[in-house]
Amino acid sequence: MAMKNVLGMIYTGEKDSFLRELTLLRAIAAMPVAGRYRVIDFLVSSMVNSGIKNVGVIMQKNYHSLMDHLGSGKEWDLHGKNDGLYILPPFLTRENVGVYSGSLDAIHSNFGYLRRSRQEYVLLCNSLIVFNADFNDMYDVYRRSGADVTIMYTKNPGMRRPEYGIYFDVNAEGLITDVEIDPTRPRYENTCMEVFLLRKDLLIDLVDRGSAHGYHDLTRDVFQRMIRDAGMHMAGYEYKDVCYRMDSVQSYFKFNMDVINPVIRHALFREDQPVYTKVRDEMSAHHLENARVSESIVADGCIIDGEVDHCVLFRGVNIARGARVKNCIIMQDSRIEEDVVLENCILDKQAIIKKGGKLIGPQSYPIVISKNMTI
Amino acid sequence: MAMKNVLGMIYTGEKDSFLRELTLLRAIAAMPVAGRYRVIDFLVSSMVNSGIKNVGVIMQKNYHSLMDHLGSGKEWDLHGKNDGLYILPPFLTRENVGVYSGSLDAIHSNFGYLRRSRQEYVLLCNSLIVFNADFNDMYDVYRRSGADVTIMYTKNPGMRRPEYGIYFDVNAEGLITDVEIDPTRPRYENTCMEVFLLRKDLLIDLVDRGSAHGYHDLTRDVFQRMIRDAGMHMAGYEYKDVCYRMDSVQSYFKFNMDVINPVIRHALFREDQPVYTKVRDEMSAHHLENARVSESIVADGCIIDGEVDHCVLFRGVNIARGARVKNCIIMQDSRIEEDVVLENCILDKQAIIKKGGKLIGPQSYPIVISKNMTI
Amino acid sequence: MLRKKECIAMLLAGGQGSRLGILTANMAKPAIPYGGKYRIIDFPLSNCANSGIDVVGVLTQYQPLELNAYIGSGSPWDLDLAHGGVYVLPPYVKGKQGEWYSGTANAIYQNIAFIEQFNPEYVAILSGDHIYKMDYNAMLRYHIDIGADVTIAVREVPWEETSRFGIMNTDENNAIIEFEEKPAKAKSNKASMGVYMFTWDKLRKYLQEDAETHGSSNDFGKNIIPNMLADKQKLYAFDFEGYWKDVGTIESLWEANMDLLHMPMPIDLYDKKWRIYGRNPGVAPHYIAAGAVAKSCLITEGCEVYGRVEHSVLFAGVQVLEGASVIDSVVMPRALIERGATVVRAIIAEDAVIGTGAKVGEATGSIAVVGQGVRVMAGDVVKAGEQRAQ
Amino acid sequence: MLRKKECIAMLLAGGQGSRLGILTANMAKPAIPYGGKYRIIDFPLSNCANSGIDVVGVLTQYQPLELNAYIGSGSPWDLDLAHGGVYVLPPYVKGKQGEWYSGTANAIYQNIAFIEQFNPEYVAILSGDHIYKMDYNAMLRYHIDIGADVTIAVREVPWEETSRFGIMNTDENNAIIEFEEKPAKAKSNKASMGVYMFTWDKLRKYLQEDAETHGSSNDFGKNIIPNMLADKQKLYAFDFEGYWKDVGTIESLWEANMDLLHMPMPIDLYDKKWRIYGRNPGVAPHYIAAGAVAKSCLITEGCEVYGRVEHSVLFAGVQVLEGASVIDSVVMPRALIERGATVVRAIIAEDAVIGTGAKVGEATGSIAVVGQGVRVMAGDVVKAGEQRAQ
Repeated sequence: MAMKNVLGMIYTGEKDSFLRELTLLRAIAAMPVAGRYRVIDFLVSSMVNSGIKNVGVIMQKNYHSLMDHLGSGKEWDLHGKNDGLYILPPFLTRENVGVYSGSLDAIHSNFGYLRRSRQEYVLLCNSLIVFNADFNDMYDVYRRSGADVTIMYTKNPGMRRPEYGIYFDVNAEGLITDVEIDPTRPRYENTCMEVFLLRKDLLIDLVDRGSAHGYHDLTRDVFQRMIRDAGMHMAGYEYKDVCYRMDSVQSYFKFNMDVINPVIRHALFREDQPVYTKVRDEMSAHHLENARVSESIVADGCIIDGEVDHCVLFRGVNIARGARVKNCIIMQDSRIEEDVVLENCILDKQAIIKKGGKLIGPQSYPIVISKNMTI
Repeated sequence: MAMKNVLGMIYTGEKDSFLRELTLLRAIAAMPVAGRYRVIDFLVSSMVNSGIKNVGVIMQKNYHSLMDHLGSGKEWDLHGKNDGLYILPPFLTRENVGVYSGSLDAIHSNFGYLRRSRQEYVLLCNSLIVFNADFNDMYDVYRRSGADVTIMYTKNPGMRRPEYGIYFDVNAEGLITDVEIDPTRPRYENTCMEVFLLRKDLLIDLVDRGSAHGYHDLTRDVFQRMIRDAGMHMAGYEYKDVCYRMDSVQSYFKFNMDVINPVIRHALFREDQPVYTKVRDEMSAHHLENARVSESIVADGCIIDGEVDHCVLFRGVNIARGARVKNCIIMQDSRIEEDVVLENCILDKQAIIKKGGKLIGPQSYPIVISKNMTI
Repeated sequence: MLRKKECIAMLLAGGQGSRLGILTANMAKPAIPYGGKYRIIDFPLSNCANSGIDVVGVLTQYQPLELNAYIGSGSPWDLDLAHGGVYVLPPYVKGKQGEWYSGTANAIYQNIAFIEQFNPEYVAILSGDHIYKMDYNAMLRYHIDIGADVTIAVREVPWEETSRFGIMNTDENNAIIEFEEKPAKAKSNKASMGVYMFTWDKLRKYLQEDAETHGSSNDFGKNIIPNMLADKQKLYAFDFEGYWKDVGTIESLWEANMDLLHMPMPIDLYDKKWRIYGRNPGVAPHYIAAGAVAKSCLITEGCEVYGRVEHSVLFAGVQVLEGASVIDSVVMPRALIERGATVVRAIIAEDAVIGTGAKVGEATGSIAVVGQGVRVMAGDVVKAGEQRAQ
Repeated sequence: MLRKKECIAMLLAGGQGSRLGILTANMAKPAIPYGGKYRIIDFPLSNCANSGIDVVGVLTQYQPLELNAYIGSGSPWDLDLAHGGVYVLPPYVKGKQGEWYSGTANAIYQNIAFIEQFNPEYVAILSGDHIYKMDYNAMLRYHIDIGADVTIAVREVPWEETSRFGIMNTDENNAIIEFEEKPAKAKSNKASMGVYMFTWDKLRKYLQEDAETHGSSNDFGKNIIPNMLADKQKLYAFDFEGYWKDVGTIESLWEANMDLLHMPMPIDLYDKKWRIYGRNPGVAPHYIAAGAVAKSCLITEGCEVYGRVEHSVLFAGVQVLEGASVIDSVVMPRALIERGATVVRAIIAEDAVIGTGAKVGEATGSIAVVGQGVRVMAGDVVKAGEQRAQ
């Protein structure tokens, strides 16, 4: 019940251009993953499972499907009168046409929500990392360390990106002594996960000052300066479990393919830390007489009569007799007709591949079929 | 259970400039009225009490407080997985910066929601009229009439406006034979309440065609043309009970003053058609030793030790000893200190009138004190 | 202070279901899992939700814990409402003493005060243990239009089975003129489905009279309906066509599950217009490993299949390990089929474990059953028709 | 499949409250209205919500209908959850027969399976009929830090009243060394509040032993606590300061309401940090007519005052017509005080009607009571101390 005093705040305005067509009409946070989830499910569920009762989600653009997915917050038991899930879109007034210029601006615009909430601490996160954490441990470390801010990092090499990302040096006491932003070759193996724990009043103060100096990005403009100029104490907290960054079609594809592996899947979906998502009340999947499914995960509502090898099938997918599908991600309600051959493809929702169609992509650059396309 | 097949759709983008400071940061639909309600509560409650299970609220600008008020829709039992309350803000995509250019554009942008919903009929309303209707009666009339669209109207003279509004001629069969828009002097006593009942597919078709012709306003651009050009049948449905239009400070003030009157209040707040609103869990109002309250309505959480005559006190208002308040609307959490004299004032939320202050406005043009002001 | 409701439903979920053997040892019959994702009670509750009935009283007295936890706030069926919703109604103490429900009519009689809170015009009495999709609103409209005091849903059964049912003899307007409980020689093949739509004023009157009648069984079929017939009240039959199954025995429960493997399904559970809702276990999609076989089967979230599954229904979280096979069987939530075990024509209850190389059931003969949480030891054999308890 | 919970609460709401006379004729004591907007059970439920406890079992067996409807889905207290929430737990039939709750400990014993579903480390046992604001989380932290098996909340009572309470004798570390039920000569003035925090493993063990003990009263105060003391378990007292009121009698219920008219209130119900939640009647703000008098009183939504109200508490929807006066009284929801009637030092229950010119209560003497729905005829007189039933 300790985390009751922590407010969760999720910023969903990340740059999404490397996800191509997949983020044309949705934020990264709303990307469908692992057969029945959205990226944000992991973070919101982690927060709720850790005991956080108040979660604010800052929306930026393309937030229609994200809002629709989160709904009233009921799936996460975040639908109370007090606390609960707060959807925070860029709000339009007579003067303001919306659209934040960065995370700093976004938080600044939501000072009202921050001030009104009863919690003393804030867990501030970006929305493009998939992981399933118990934040109680981080909270304990933060409380014991006496640092002003505690930042989560990972040594997972899969989280590093050339010319992109934030890297730390952490000393023996766990304090961050240097921060590098977007280095060509990261010097430190500690990759920032952009999960920050700090006092609410400190956050408000930092954002207020950052805004006043014309900065836009909290992580990039403010925290780096904090160590360098203001002499504040920032502590690192190492996250040692599985985590993935959804920042390109390739990383998105890799995550979904990896999650088929029982070891990775069991690390992400733990019985004591369930991942909640919007329920669709589908019937079970039906494997028909000619189904030959191998090394795949299959969501409810699928009807399969063809061959499926190393795929992720979302809810309500149909695979007709004679079709062969390999290394594919097939989203909700897509239909693969007779004798189709697909390899290394990502089919967005409600795509239809007509009888006899053949699409074979390279593994390093999967073919993306947009939502509602018929081919 | 018949109205289950009707979708409620509320457009909240009305012109609000005559409400001055009161709508600086809120839509008309979110205006506080009658001590503990918001304008939209009446409409949403009417829909729910009539058996409508799916309500979409199209947001335009300034919708932060409206969203906050409606929340998950729980107060109206509209928080289900299926149907429920849908908040529809102007959504931002890579291309679209939001802000609708009119009701037609707004509905057009929400075709996805309309199509996805299971209902066959739509009850489409504007949000600035306060009334408490059982729509079953209108639905029966619509079904029996065989008209393409049924439109609610009133003969209430208080709803007429010079140079503004839509007026009908209705024949003996209930069909609308002529429509006048914004006449200098309305020729017909039938004033349109902008409540439309029609088939969903017809609405989609009309909006689609209207959009394609570059129109912006459904009522003004499309329905008038329907009779004139397309030969469609529009039927009128007369609403005979109390109704108010919130389109200026004067009409807002009059409504609140009228609702003190038990006859008007009982007509609006009927035991069989309750008006739901967001619950604040306040303690009862406390009338202290020196309280002298007369001809007023008082919400919970007020603490009164002064004189109050013909006022509407919202939740959590404090009236100190020696203060005298007459013909005023005092919104949530405002504080009137000792020996203050107020007459014909509208105090927005959290206003403070310091000890000894005196504000006397004319009844025809009440003084408006903005939110959070200290005077 | 409660809003008036046109029609509310009272769901009789008190059935002990003793013909279901060890499956109902710790669980009321309506809580029995069915169809891969559901429990039996999901059907009447979803029918209510889809019909627009938003007040449902669930009458329980036998082992209600699992059912109570399952129903919870009612959110899976959108029945978690401030003005209505689902209420579990066990017997309670009035004045100085308590009284258990003595029959179906008595259960409703004891809850008259509950019903009156909503001031309904009509009350639907439903049974909590049948599998069917039905629009109670259509039945209500029929009841109102025809001016009935009670309308009873009926379906045609094969003439040779009429002796197992309550048979309604009707005139040409579908008015019920006679009711025979399990007649040796039936005059009609219209069998009652245990779904009644009553005009509440009438029902209340007959419940009160029945309660004062010494020696009454306090039962709808035995007392209330015959009394109303005798008094020449207006009783009508409402014809129902479509899938309906009483899952009252081990065999019929197994059969009802197997029915879903036919294509097309005799009861369409993919129908988006009439979804059957249930509490979602919230687990990841199911996994079929390399080398596994899964055909002609229903498999749901959380399952992991490394072995062979054919013509079977697996519930959430079932694991079938390497070399194990599951044929013509129903495997309930979280059961574990260990390496090399075989399960044939069997029902494996929740959390059961079938040990390495064990054999449950046989290709012919009666259905074998392994009870909730039971562990069948490695190499052990459970014969056809056997019910293995702890 | 339920998420593990650190601490859950079990709320004993079975009290018949017979000392409350006709007020509890049709209603369990925890459902009694209090303080203008609340019912007694709102206090422990709100305390749970504010303390972060999100699983609450409510044990009832006496007249639970009103309580059941009032609790509903639990939404007023944010307890309408998919993973937890509020559960009403009446007695039920296990195997072949049912068993009513024989005592406070037996009520918990019969619901061990309910508790185990949540796999809690700690269980708070609360009483459903006291008015107080308490942070159970602070009590839990104390319980954990001090390493107790059970922690009992105590408050200091005036020495002359110690003989009315269960008194805890403690050592310098607040360890309980002796427990005396209503001692003639108390050694301490620390009285138990009926609020216990147990380590669940310990409680389960003692509940099971108690259930096997022939002749036990199955009561926490009489059996469980003395047995734990005798076994030298670790029992600690948790000091509570602040308002606490047992509203077990007509006089104390009246007094507890009158307490709220003091400024400052002895229990701060305007406190935004520890709100007391309740089901909202959803009616318009109250109305004070021209010529009416309302002073030193609490008035809530839906009331209409045309007459005089002084030093009284009016609940939702009460009407006081012209010429009527209500002085030093408690008037429960929707009661109607007709023209010229006078109500003095009285409790008027829900939906009662005091006819034109009738007189209820007197300026001195015991509190007069008019029961739920009772109509006092025009001109009739209800004396001090009288309880007017139907």
